[in-house]
Amino acid sequence: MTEAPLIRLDAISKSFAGVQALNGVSFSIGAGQVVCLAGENGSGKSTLIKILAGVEKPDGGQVTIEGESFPALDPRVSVARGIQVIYQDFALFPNLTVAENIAFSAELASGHRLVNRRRIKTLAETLLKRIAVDIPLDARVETLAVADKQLVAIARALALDARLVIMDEPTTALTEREVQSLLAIIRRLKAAGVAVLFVSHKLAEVFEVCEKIVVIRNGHVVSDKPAAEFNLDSLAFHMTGRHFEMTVARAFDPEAAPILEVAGLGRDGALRDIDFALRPGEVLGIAGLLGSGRTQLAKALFGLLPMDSGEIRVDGEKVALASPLDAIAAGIGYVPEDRLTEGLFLSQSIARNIAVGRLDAFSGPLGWLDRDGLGGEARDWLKRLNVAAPNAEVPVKSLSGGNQQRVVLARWLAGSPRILILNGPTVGVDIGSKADIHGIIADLAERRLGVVVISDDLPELIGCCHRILVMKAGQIVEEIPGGSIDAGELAARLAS
Amino acid sequence: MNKPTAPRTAGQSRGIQALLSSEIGQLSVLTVIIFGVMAALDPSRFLTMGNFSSMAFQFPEFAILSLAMMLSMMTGGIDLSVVGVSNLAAVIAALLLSTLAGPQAVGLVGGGTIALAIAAALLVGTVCGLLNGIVIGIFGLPPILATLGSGLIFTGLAVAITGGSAVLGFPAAFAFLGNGAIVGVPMPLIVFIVVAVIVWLVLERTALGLRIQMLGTNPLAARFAGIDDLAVTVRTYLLSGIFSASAGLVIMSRANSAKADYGSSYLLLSILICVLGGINPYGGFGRVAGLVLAVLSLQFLSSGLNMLQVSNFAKELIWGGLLLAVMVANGIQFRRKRR
Amino acid sequence: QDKKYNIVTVVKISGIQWFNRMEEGVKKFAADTGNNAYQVGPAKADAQLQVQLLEDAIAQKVDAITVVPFAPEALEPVLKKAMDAGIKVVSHEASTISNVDWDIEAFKNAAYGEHFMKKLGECMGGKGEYAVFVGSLTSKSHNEWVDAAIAYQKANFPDMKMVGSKNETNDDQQQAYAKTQELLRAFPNVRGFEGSASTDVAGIGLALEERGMGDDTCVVGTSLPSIAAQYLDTGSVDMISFWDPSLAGYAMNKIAVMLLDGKAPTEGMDLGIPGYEKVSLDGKVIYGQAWVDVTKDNAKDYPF
Amino acid sequence: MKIDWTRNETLVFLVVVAFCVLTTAVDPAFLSLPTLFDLLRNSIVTGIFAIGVLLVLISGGIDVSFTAIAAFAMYTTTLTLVKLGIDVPWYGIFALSILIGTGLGLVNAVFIAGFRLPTLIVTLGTLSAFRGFLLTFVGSQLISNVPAGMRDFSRLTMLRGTTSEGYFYSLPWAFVALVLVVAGTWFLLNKTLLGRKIFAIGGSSDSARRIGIGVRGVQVFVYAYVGALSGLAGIIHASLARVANPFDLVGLELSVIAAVVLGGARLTGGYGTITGTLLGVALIVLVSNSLILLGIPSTWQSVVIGALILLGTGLPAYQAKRAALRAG
Ligand SMILES: Nc1ncnc2c1ncn2[C@@H]1O[C@H](COP(=O)(O)OP(=O)(O)OP(=O)(O)O)[C@@H](O)[C@H]1O
Ligand SMILES: Nc1ncnc2c1ncn2[C@@H]1O[C@H](COP(=O)(O)OP(=O)(O)OP(=O)(O)O)[C@@H](O)[C@H]1O
Ligand SMILES: [Mg+2]
Ligand SMILES: [Mg+2]
Repeated sequence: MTEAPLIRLDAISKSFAGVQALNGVSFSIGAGQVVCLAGENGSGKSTLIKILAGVEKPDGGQVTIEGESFPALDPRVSVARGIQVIYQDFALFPNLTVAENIAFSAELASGHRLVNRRRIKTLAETLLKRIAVDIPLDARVETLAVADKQLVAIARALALDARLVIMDEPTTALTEREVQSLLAIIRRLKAAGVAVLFVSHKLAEVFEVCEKIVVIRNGHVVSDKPAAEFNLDSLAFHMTGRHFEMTVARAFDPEAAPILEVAGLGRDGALRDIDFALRPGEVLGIAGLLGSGRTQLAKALFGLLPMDSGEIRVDGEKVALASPLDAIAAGIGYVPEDRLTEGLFLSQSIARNIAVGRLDAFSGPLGWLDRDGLGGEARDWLKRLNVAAPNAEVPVKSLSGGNQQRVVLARWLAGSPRILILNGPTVGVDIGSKADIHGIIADLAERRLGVVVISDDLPELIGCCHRILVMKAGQIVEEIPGGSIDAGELAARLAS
Repeated sequence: MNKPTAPRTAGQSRGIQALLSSEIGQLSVLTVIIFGVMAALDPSRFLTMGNFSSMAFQFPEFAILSLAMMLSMMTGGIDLSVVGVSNLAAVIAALLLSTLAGPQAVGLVGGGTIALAIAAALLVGTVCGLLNGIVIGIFGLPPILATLGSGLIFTGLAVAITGGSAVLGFPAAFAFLGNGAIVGVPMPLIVFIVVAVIVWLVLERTALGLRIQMLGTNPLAARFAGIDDLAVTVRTYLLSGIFSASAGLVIMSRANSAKADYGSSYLLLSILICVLGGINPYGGFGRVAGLVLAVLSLQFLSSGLNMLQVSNFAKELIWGGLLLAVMVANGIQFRRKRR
Repeated sequence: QDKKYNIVTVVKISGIQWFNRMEEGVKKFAADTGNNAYQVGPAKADAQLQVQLLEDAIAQKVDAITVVPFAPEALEPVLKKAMDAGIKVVSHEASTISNVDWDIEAFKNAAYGEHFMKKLGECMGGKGEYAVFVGSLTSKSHNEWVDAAIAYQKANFPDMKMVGSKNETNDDQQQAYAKTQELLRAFPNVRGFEGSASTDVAGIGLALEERGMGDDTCVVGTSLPSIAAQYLDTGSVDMISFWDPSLAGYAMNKIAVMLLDGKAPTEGMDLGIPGYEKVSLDGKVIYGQAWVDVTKDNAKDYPF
Repeated sequence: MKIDWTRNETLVFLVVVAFCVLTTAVDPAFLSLPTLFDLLRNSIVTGIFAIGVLLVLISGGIDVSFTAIAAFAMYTTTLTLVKLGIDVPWYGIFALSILIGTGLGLVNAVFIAGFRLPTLIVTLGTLSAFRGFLLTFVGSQLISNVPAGMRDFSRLTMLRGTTSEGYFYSLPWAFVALVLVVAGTWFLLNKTLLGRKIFAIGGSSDSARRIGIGVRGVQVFVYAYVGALSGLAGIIHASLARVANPFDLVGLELSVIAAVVLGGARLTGGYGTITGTLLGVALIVLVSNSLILLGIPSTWQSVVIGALILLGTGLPAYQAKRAALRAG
């Protein structure tokens, strides 16, 4: 490597309201090189990406693109220099169609003053075909599931002939098949001389495509070496300074009376004849491809979707779940999949985000709040779940993804439900936190809660669930005992 | 998704620096400056008991309406019906007072009727607020449309009931509410303080208040968190209705009459006060203290300019300019902090 | 006797033609007598804003207040406060108000309203349909004029018929215009119109003129020549009446100074102001005979 | 074409039709050319305002200052020409008013795009500041001898006819201004990249910034455009009324916004259509110009208008809410 790198970062620093997110970060990316940026939640990866994209201005340091130095970039400069970013939060336009979202950057760059629907559609079609997915082009993005949004964001980044494509956790919401096609795209980009900066918590993927891995911890670069010099364990250790094992829940009593029984549940075509039972202390996994009805089932159990048929029993008592209030009253909790819009009150404090589920417990007969109690409990949970935050009063939006997820978990754990449904509990969560969350799940089971885990992370399902239900087209098609199967085989059964 | 008026971090403020960087701190400084300038321009007239008492009689009516407006704004809504509710409530109370008691009534008849009329006005406020809450919460109308429509209905009912003319002839004792004073503290001011304390308690000390703020921040997440948005919405507009009715009673007593079009200029004014007071019009954030400071700075400015015989149009200009200047100062502060 | 008084005139709303003309009278009075007489008014027509101006005036300890109330009832308590503070209070356009020393009226409202109907009836030949407009249903004087006019029609022009109810225009010419259009559609035979707010006849006149009905219809109402002159010229408005606000402003201030000097008005006295040469008293109300009729022939004599 | 019953436009359209049917049942005279022309003429100014408001709402902002801008531009233009005493043809007068409106729109833009202040706060401030400045420093006297150019314009009629009694009814050329504004804005919003950028920043200004849209530039355009439309609406209002009254127009802002929201635009930004907006305006104008025909006494008119707003909005809102619930 004698030629000048495509992009060089020199001593980049950035702090937010007292948090030093980046501290003298330097590394470089060569043309056509696939570099992985690894690090725990909150280590500063997304911040670094935003600086490269020109969305945030660094406090110090400079970025050099093909020999030209910038103390700070601007989105338009970055785009003009061939940098395309797939953001962790997608940065899509919910009110525009899929086609428009995909083609927007290209339209901006083309200099056309008028828009041409046909041109836009053709471009979007081509790009979606390139990543081998099929999403209705005229659908509004707000109506899409998270994974589809992710795919739209990926397609958009490919619309321009970029020199560097930055991907901030592009695979978190994707199923195995889609991940594979994305990895194939990365290889193709590389072959075409396009560099890729790739961020992912799924370390296996990292090894599949990356040539170089840059590990950052607490805003510092702690290692910057060819991928070949790492293995799974050493990478995890570099990132966190710890070693991990998967925590598996202890066996439960299969004879115990079920805590939750679902019989004949159906909803106009989307769900059909759902039957299952959940026993205290059991961790039940639900696996399925995108659109298989997992989230619909979860929402139905939480009173968010009306059902057409069937019944739900909690502790043998039939319950009518017309709203989340009913579900909560029946002891059911739900950690939603999209924590940014469904889970969190981003601009409110951590304490309030945790307390909001349980205000009644802290209010007196006149509705008086026990504020000390609330604050105390929030601090307690921050400690128990290891949330990295200066205090419980900062807004949740200042936390990194993994820590935000812990706040949502804390809210539901604080409410001590009997049944907890977790939809993608470790989406976008680093391996350290992931292990912690698995520990929490095992601990819940220990305390005889019924836990339902919906996840695309197959090893996770296999590792921490007693049983896995496989859903297809709104039906449960198979029941697999946990641990009896490996991830490859499970993936094959999902796809078959 | 998040609107540009994101709040500052609610970090504990320490020292003058922190005070100045908080919205409340800036508003306090502004209020003190306005007070200082007005006092300096004409101390002999501004710094008198008479002037203070006069101001204390003036602002409570629109300040109470602003509190009612504030509650709805905290949920991300708006209540354009506050003035309509206040007049309808006042008209009903006035009809009771004038038909059941009349100007000569004293003692038990007078007192009883006054109590009845006050109760009736508050009941009208409750019903109007309930209606707003239901229309917004159950039928899902955007608050701006729902309350614009209901405001027209309330005003229209007041016109229809009275034929447009004023209702007169209350027992003398009723005038105390708007014009009397207890140990020198004007009654309207006392009513305002009571309402302000209630709103403050509700927002800062009760579960309902916290729910209002959370609902205003992110309605979808509120649903997932098990907040009963219907119950919160209905209660918010209900409280707003009751406070509007209280403002109506104060206006009615101060005018010793009730009429369908009293206080019509207070609607935009109360929105302006909320916004100057730092209440986020998109919901979620706002402090009663900010609103009180905004009301005070407005009143100092208004009375001071009247004293200087500044035209009332120039007052509008100054008021609009002030709002912009404060926000620009805020914004510059904001950006400096981001760096 | 040589003491210079502070006298504030509080009007319904500042800036509009009517009260600017009144301010001329107030200023003239100040210039003529050397008193510190000045006029203030709120930026929006709202009784509560007037109350606030009055509160401030009391706090500033003026010697006398003259006031044109937007809603007389609403001002009673604050005017009582003024009187209790020893301030002399004179009002205008508020014959029923009680907490004032004197109220001065340019005329009796009923007589003014009857006068309009007399003219309208004559113009329409005593028969046909007519409609009436008020600036606002909550405006007392407008309603009194119109009610008196309707009563006069019933007594004297049995062949005339009012259509619709009182039309409210919110003192907005555009609304008067739209209401007229709608009336013409709902009642194609309507031939007479009486306006109350100063912009009413202009809106009516415009709608009639656009339909080419100016010559076939009769329009009368309160307005100012500056507002209605172009429609008087084309004949789409037939007659307007008004009383000169500058004279009323002058008269109020004159009474105020009389009171401050310890004098009281008497029956038949001459205020030395046109239309108020021989006033009549009724309780606390002083009546003049100060209305002026304007047609296209004499519009030029009133340049305001 | 399949009819989408959950669309706001469809439902508002139904409410409009239902109202027309009701009015015709009460008074068959409703169905006539004079009625149509009266309604069209009375919707010109509101319609132009509404199109401006639509643009702002789509861009994720809100503007309550447009009425003050209109009054300012209209009055200042008229006063200037009267003072100068020169004869300017109507299009010159219009150009001046539009120019002044654009300038005031740019003042809004300075605060919104330049200082990044929330739009509601800025425009509340400028509403009061523009009006205060106009009435304090420019003038507060109504001008009834408007320049000849304006009077000429008001007499330009596009279509005219005669009733059975021999009276005229006509549609002024000013209506074409509304048509042009509608067509132009439709083209802008749907066919130009700038228009799509307006939708984009309304959908998510953060996302827009990140993909390299000059958010500030778009905002400057939006507020200048609304200013220009307001200047146009103001001068049309004054020309048609043949009087420049500086107190006119201010106070309409909330009902115009209501009409636009009624037509399906969202206060949170990113959504709204021209068709919906026009239907919203149609409903408001129709209702407020048919109460005499329906025989509703004046004292009950605001109750009826209020109830119709609730009804007209309630139906689409309830539909939308149920659809959202069903979709989860
Ligand atoms: N706008 C902001 N305001 C305040 N603090 C912030 C802001 N954005 C990021 N931070 C803080 O900066 C640090 C780095 O955050 P960043 O989002 O870069 O982490 P990350 O490595 O991307 O984490 P994850 O893997 O969870 O996405 C965190 O401590 C976070 O709380
Ligand atoms: N919410 C915010 N508050 C303060 N500053 C911000 C905010 N968002 C972005 N900025 C900064 O403001 C600057 C300009 O941002 P933006 O992309 O909106 O401007 P622009 O539209 O490109 O400018 P122009 O059109 O004037 O050239 C950037 O430096 C950006 O980082
Ligand atoms: Mg990140
Ligand atoms: Mg005639």
